[in-house]
Amino acid sequence: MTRDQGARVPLDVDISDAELERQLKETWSSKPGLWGAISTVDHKVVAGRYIATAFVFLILGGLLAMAMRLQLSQPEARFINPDRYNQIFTMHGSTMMFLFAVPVMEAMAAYLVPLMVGTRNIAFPRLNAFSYWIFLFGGILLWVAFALDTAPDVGWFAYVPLAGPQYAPGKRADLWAQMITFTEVAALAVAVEIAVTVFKQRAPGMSLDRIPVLVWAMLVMSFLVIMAMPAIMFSSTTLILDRLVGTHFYNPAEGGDALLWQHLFWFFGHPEVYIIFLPAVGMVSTILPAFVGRPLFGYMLLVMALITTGVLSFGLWVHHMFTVGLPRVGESFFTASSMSIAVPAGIQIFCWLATLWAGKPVYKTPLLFILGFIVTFVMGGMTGVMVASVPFDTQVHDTYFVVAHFHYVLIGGAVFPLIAAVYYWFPKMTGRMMSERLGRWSFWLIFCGFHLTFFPMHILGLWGMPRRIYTYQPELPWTSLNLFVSLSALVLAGGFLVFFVNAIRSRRNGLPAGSNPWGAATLEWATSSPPPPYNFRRIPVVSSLDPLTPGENELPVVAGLRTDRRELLVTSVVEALPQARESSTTDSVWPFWAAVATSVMLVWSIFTPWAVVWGSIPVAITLIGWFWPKGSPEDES
Amino acid sequence: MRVQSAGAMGNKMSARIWFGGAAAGLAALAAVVGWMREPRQYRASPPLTAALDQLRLMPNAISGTPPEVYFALGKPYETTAFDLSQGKRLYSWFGCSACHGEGTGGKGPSFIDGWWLYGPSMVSIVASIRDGRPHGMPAFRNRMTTDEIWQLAGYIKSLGAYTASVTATARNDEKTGRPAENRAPAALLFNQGPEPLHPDQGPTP
Amino acid sequence: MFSASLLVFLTGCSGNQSALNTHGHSADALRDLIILITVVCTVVWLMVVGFLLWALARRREVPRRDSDTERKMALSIRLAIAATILTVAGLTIASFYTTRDLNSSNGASLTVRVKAQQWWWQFAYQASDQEPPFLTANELHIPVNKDVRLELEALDVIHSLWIPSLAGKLDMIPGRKNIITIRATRPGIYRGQCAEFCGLQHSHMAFVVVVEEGAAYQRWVAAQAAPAVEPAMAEASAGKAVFMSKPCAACHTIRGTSATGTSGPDLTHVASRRTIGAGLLETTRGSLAAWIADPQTLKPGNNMPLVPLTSDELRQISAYMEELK
Amino acid sequence: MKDRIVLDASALPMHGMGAASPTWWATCAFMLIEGSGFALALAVYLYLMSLAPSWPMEAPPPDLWAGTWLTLMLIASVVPNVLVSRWAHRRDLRKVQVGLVVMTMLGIIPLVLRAFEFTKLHIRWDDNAYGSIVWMLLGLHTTHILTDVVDTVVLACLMFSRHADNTRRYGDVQDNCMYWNFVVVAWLPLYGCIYGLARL
Repeated sequence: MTRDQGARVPLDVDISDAELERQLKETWSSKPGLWGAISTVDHKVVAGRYIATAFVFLILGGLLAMAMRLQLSQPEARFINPDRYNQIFTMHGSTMMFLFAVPVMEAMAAYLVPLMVGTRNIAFPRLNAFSYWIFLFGGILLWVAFALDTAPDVGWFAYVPLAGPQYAPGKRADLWAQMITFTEVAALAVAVEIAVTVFKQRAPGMSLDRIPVLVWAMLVMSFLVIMAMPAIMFSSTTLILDRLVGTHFYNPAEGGDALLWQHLFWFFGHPEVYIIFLPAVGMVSTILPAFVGRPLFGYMLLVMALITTGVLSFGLWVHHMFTVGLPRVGESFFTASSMSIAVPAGIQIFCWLATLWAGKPVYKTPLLFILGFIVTFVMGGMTGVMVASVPFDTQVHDTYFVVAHFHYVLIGGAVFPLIAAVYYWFPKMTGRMMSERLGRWSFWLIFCGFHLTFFPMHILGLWGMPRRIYTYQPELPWTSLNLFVSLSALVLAGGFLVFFVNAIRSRRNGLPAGSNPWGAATLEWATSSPPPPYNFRRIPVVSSLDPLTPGENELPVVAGLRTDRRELLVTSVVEALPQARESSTTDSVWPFWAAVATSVMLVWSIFTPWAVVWGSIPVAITLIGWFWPKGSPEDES
Repeated sequence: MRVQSAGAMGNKMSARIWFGGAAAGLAALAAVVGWMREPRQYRASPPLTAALDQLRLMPNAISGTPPEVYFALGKPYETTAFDLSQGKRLYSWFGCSACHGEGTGGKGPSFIDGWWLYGPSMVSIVASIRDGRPHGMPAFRNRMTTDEIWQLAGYIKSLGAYTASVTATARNDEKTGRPAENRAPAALLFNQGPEPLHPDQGPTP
Repeated sequence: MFSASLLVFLTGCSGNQSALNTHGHSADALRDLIILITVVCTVVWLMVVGFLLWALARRREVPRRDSDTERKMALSIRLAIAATILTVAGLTIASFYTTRDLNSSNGASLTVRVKAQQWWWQFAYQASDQEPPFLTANELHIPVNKDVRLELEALDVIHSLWIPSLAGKLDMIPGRKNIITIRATRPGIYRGQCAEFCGLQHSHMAFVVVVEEGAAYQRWVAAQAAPAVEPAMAEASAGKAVFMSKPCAACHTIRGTSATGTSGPDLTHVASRRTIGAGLLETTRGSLAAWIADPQTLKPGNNMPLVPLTSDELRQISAYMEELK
Repeated sequence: MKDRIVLDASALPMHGMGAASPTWWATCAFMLIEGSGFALALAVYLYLMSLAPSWPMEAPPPDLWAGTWLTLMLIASVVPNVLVSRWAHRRDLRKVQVGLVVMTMLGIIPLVLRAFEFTKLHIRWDDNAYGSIVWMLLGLHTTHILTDVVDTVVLACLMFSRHADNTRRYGDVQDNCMYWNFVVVAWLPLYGCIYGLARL
């Protein structure tokens, strides 16, 4: 490291592109080997791991679903005992919500947002690496507990008193609550990074009205995380305190209240649905234009709808509690507010339909999944309107009708777009195309399998089948439909299998993609596939909503950044005018150690409260190690 | 070119290290899983019950060796929160509190003062419940199954613990008249008690 | 229309625990609302999908992005949004009116306290002019066409009372008391089930509601309020002795005997009930014996401990139970 | 794709202060997160209070002196805190060093007072729900004081090291000052709840 700052610093002007790329590569690449892999802070590497890990959890959660379908395929079946079944459905819900859906959406954000706003790394890359490790350790914690037969068995919602100290002996519920803490920390960290990246690291000229819809969606999602996750953090902490040190937050015998838990949980839990769904809205809005050959219709309308949905989502939590016996006035208010969210959702659908109507669709796999999404999600929305009505809900609440409803919304509304997004951005992430033939197979298998599996559940619910039962009796009229559902689930699983086979095969053997295989207009397609460690040779300058115009092979860029340190551009919040040449941190193993220390503290604290005291010392040491400047050019200014 | 190949080598190496690490991690995990599994049983199998019934008591019916199968199982009735909680429920269902209160004693002796008439070993407690003791403790041999007796014994032992344990039974929501089970009540309420007949049976906090 | 006829079909084969096959004042109103909203939503969904198919099937050479198209689309979207708002408002009003309708009760003639616990139901009938109070388990009898007020309490964790054919569900929350009024419009036997996850045996926490004409109901009340019959057969008498000497009596009450335990169901007239184990098995001597012999295999994790009995004792106890009509 | 250079950034500063710095925004985001946490804890306090037949439950209201002294200390600490922030803005290293040492002291004293405060609540966390939420509120806020004190100590050490004289460090000092202001402001409604509402 040269200390003579006054001497000539290498800038990215007046050198050839090849030489510039070489210098940037030297500055931005991670070291090879295990330590290099652990210490890397490249948002693409970290987010790639995040996505892969989340999909592993999807597979695990899916296997649990298959196990449940096996048990329910016939009445009074004895494949799985009730204790294991309760663990399985709790694990399925917790894994899908906390270890798959939220992380995968945040990881997509961590991968795509920096590329789409034209910057070189996410804001706070070390926090990003830390977030991944925490997420990974939290997921391992939960699954090791499952292997040990101490997995939580109180449902992913962990209602007290069932999850409280008296009725949930052992460490099962504590493990659930602590797993929540892990995923919370991870999610909050990414949310902060995304928000700051969007606010401060957009390419010059990318004013608020030129931000891609996906980035808007991720920004709103980040705010939902920031505002909603403290609620679950508070509730999981107080639950552990109730169980471990004898507080009485949820103990009605000592002035606590069982419903308090439900209020806190759903104050988080409802925005949670939109934390998962809004990124999907962004994905659809970004992918659709590439396959209909025209820009999205109603950009402003969509952005307003996104923000409205985000705001409204905080006013709906009580619709998960319509049957607890609340005052009628409150119920009517929440009926109205729950119904009203159909309006922004409708606006989104209308904008997409209009875009499709005016465009000329090219039926590639991503578009198929988006069409499947529209058909499925609108149905989920319709059943959403149904359960938003208090009287209607008193009949279907906690039945298979609701199971059907939220799988329509979550799989139809978020997983379909996510798979479309994987097909769409796979070439960018790996440099190779996914197979179109297998893509069509996977679409039709997933689409048909999904509807055959979940549509009958509506009927089962109306026929009186409650949720979360490990078996039912032969005299009830549910047997044949359940068997049908279980068989259809095999088709659905087959579809996912084809998808994963396709992804794994195409990673090595797919056709080379080139930098912009779809002819898309957003910035991530301006760089090579996969993008180099520094993302862009020079940071692009944006002058419209669609920075890449077809046929144009020149990109307006900004020059004058140093190449000997990781430097990127900080711009103003509204107009995105350049403000400073900020450095981006170097690789570091400290985030890994900090995550290890934090994990030790959190796991230890399941067993004794003193862990918080003693365990926080290594956490503090690793954090100091993380932040203490090492004298690299990135640490100075 | 050379830089690249070194990088590729490094990648290969790191892949190998990753793979090795992952395999070692999985193996360690499997070992832990085998060792620490905490299954719940609602009804012990008959051979197991029969084996658990084979107590080897000292001639004076105080203390002794638990059957080998108990160790082979990993002492579940003392280390599994679920069994302890079952014991707690059995405690109330079988009316133990009529004589022993909330463990605080009454007509029968207290369990939480650190004093054990027949010593604090599991075998003694099991024998007391199963076969009864002089001066009013009835035999529960014909009212409870063997595994229920062990569960109950485990709970009673935890009531009189000197050291707080990570594995504790479920806490009551209602207030109780004694310290919670996971707080080492015997250490908190240690009572010297009468001079012991056999000093080795007495409490040693 | 299609969805309406489908609903009729669905109603037909849905059994006695169904929100579509209803014979209660509330459930009827709810079924009408369910049909209304489902029809409206189906129409909306068909319109969206129809439009989607039209948009896809339209022949066109190039994507349109001229200002005329954009203006037309903006106008249609405005119309669509307005239609959405109107629909949503209409459905909100419809559900508001249904709620109001549900609350119109003209004074309950009968109050029953329902206590839910892991994993069975206790129904406590209050004393009337003629009869003393009595308890029953997992079987609720009510007179037809009378408002019945159910006071809901949970003794351990949260449960939810749900008799789909008669009314929507209402949770039972420890530390709180909820009240629901039901009115059955046709005699019959309806099944209800716990609808809030309450632990291991949530699946086996059912009960039946027997709706009877006034006279039949009164006869039932009189029979239930009477103390238990003395066993007639010698085997049953022996069973009674076993019952009293074993821990059974510590948890169960049989009125008129020395058994006064309260943690298990009242067994005074156990044989008169249609099921045992909260809807688990039909009440027969065989099922009673099987249940007593090994409750933890039939309903793993339930709160009835296994009591060691010889085969003679088991026979005697089940004979006794069978006589407790 | 070829690059067409349209902007030159070489004249821009190498670190932005205040709202031009990503760290400032991240600090704001974390304050939003923790602010939501405090708001929720207060909401829970009010919720439990609304359910309780009498408040505080089975206990006299907490004694005023420790909490009030602590509140006064915290409010007083805002003055030097703002000064430190200003000195950091002017890049006055000597004054910033002194200021950080003072702020460390002003962080430790409230911690000592807080220890007394816990003993003057007249209730334990495991007595009833009132005890639980009061301990929760105080505990939550204590963690914030504690973490900020640790942060201040580390920064103070840093400002005495060779890395000190650097815009980035001054920015960190400013963000730390902003965070301390947040810790103080967040305390005021908590104080009002714990001491005021318990006396109504």
